[in-house]
Amino acid sequence: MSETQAVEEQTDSTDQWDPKIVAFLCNWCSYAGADLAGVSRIQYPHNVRIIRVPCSGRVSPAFLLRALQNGADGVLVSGCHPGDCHYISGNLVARRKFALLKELLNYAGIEPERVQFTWVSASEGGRFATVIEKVVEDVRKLGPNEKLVKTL
Amino acid sequence: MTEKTIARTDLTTLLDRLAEDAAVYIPAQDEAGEAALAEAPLDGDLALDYVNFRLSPKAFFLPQNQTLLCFQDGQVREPEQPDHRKTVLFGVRPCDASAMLALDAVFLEGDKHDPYYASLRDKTVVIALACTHPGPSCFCTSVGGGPGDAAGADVLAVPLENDLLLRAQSPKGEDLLASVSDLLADAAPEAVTQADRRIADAAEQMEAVTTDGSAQWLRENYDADLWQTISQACIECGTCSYLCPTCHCFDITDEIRGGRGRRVRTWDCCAYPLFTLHASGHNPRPSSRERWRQRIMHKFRYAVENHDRLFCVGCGRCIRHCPAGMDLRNVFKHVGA
Amino acid sequence: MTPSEEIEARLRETAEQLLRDKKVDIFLAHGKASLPFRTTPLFITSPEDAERLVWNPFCAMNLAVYLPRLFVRPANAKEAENLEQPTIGMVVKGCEARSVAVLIQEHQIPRDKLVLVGVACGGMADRRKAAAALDGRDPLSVAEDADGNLRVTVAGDQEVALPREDVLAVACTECRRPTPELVDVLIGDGVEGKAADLTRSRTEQFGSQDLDARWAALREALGDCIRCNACRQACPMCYCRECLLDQTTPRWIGAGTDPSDVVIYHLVRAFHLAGRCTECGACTRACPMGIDTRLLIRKLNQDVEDLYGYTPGESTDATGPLSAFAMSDPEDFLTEI
Amino acid sequence: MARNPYLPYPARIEDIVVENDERDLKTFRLAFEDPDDAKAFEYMPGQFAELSLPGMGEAPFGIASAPTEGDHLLFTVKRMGLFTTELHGLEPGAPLGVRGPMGNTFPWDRMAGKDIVIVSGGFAFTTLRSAITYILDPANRADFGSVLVIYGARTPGELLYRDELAEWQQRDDIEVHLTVDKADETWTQHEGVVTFVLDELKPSPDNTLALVCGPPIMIKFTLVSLTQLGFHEDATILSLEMRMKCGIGKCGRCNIGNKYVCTDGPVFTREELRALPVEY
Repeated sequence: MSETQAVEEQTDSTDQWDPKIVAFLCNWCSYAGADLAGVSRIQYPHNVRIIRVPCSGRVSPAFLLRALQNGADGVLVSGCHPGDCHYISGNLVARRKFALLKELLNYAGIEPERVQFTWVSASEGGRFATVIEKVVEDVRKLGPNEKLVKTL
Repeated sequence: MTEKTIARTDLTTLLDRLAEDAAVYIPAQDEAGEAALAEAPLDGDLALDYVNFRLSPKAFFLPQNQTLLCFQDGQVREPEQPDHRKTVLFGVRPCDASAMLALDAVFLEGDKHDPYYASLRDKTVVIALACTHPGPSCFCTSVGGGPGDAAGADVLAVPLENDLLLRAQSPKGEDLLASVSDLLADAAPEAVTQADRRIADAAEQMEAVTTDGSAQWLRENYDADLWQTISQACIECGTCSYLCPTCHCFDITDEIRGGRGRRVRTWDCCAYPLFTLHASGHNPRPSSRERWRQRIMHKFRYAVENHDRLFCVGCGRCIRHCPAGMDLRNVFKHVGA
Repeated sequence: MTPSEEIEARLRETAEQLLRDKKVDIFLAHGKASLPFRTTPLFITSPEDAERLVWNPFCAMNLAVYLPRLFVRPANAKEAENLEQPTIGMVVKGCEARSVAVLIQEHQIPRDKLVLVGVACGGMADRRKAAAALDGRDPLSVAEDADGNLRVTVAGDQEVALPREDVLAVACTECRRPTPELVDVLIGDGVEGKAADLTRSRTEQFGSQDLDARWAALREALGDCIRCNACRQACPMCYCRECLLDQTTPRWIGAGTDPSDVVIYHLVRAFHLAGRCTECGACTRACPMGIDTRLLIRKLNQDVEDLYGYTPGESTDATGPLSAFAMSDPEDFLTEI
Repeated sequence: MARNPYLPYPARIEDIVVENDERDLKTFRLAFEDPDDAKAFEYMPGQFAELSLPGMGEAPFGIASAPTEGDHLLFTVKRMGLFTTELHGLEPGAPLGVRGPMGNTFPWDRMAGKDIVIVSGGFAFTTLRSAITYILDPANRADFGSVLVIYGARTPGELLYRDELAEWQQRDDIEVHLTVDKADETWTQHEGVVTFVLDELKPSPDNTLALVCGPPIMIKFTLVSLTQLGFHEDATILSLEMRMKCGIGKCGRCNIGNKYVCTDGPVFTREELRALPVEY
């Protein structure tokens, strides 16, 4: 089953809306952090769909917009903490991109809480769980993404 | 052929009457002061002195997004027609009305009749409005048309001093005039004379370039240097094609999410480098020169060879809106030169 | 002589000399178009043709858009070494010089093959604003007075005076640096730029609406978009061989005018111009639908300036703001827990 | 009411055969869901059809089966882009749409009573398999003279329809020459490009039509050889590949001069192509 199908399945049960979050996690830190949360049996909301990317610097704004257009209610990008990037500075270049994107979407009238960015290291399983809880809670407060989603 | 007149002051009554059982689109001004077809009713008097609408009316027959098929969990079905209600377009300029015949040639002729085009065309009645004040980029008289030559329209309206002359041009047009006959008077011979004179005056105002023999000239000059020099300014946007009333090239793409989706036909344009690009990377029309030539060849040669008509009606939108100030009439200055 | 006539004479002289001395192979400039409020690009290759060059308040097009395609793009480093590139002379306004600078900075064109003839620009007139100011009368010809204001002749030999400031293109009303900096020759005295306040006030005004009102305003602003790609194609910074928005494997956005696709088209286009847009307004001029195509880009460029202290087009060897970073870059946008 | 030309016939994949060692060429055998559709789908060798996958779009493929083989259709597809990758991922039993048949056919009227020379390379052999199968059908064989086939591929493992080729080589009513650019230790047949074989065999142009399908470079050199052998341009038959969308002569993509490859082609004589712009 493709990711979009997985996302869509939840859209269909609209009577009990549950936020769908797509998380782009860098391979070296945040994905490992998510893994650690798993092996440490730290509970976090099931709403998140993880897409592993080599580096937060790999994430193009088009990825996020496409996720939102395809029915995600929120998007999270997480990379290594500054200074820890496997590729030295991928996350720092990404930081500029995300700062601009976040403000651009806000300017365009998209709720800023729908698109979130953070750093989670490989050892921060607990932090990963807390971040997911926050993002899910923020998006739950906003309600379903109706602005950018494409009606098919 | 029925010829009637109606007082200009009664025009809104007529349109209101038509709106009882049809979606009626009438000339309106958008914020930028450009004319557009908008759904009636509008308040106040109808302005009839626009040069032409910013967009051609082709979108009424060839919508920019046309769902061809619907997908649902592996099932494929034809889309339901959203609205069977009759549509009346009032104020279409004669050039644009003629352009419909070009589209008819592509979408209705032959064995591959296009059902989507056909149903929209069928339910639409077009009332053309003759031009009395052509704009500086109008050149219908150069391509076999004229300010009162609205072949393709069901009714031709000609603005007179105080009235409009209404001339039925098709059975649909006859029916329409019959349905509002109580609002109309039989056209007096003077009205017809006045209408003809106004149309002739308008034709006089247009500077003509000759496109006679252009198909033959284009056959002989396929490899001329002219194409290189003339296409240099083209930035390969789709403005000319998208605004053109006869351009009809399209793309078909699928959109799907979770088993639900559609196959959509959208406008496309031969100026785009990707239009003909093969999956192998080979492009049969690799540069602006070939692509720009294709557009001219299609309109002025291939269309003549295949459909015995020019696929250019002289509306001038491509000239008026070209971001690079290009003018396709310049090609024809070379014909016979 | 009016200011423009003076500049025109000097431009012709310069172009002729450059071509005669074989200092350039092509001189890129503006030429006469078929409509009064338009010009069209000229690619002059012989000194005799320099007299076809014009300079007037409608030389608005950003000619830098043609540069990447006038140079051969080498397939690899080895090919680059032995490449015979043409030398290109070109008229540049302030905005064009900045566009050229970005193209050089991004390794799209070679500086040593360019001869840039700068013109201190008094701001270009917007053809649509000028047309709207004529109340439906067609312009027959246009001239300029000693103060740079327009004198338009309309039917009946009437003359209409249009103050330059009233018909300036939007981008020109915001232009902070009308005098080109990256030039080999500068014609005319420096012109003072507009204060940044106006652009700021435009973004602040839009940004001061509440969230849903901003979304509604954006949708409204883009509501007429027909996805013709004119904004992208007119932009000198959009030189990608295959735009992300055209890619089909995978296809990022739909090909039609679904509202979601339209908004995403403009968001992505804007984002790719963040810190690269030289604010020439080519996109807005090119748009056949009169959309404020810089609505989002204005904001992005301001943010780049505020956050990273970078203004596009000021240097040919700076690192672009989105290819660079500082450890101290603000990160207050991050989700904190 | 005419059938909506954009609506594909529902079909199902009956069987899939991997054709080559690289495993990027597969032959799909399709059966129509509705027998009436199979009847309606009347075709002749040389034509093509659009295969359709909901959500993935459509792509045109030459029909590799012959109408003499019954109601099923064969398509041999190379894995190239999104659509073909998706298609290659399907299993027998998977549903699929078929729209067509489209385009013209090989000139069967003109081919009757003539000797036939077929020159082909790579995976462009598909519609020629259709043509050969049609000619070899007992009901048709007598309508044609001799049949000479020269077919080449990069390696022995890249030849399509290897079982059938072997079978044809056993027959005495068709002469099949196979050649590969790079032989392996088991290969006992020709080595080198198809034009070498063609130049060696020197088929007579008298009362003969040549059918040529292959990659552009092969076509280029084959045409040189055919000209030297004395084949008239009108007796040289080619099939064009173009980017297509609608397949019904409207969308404009495959437009070359006043022709649309999808309806006026894909089969053209060399003489007909000469009259068209070289925009293919």
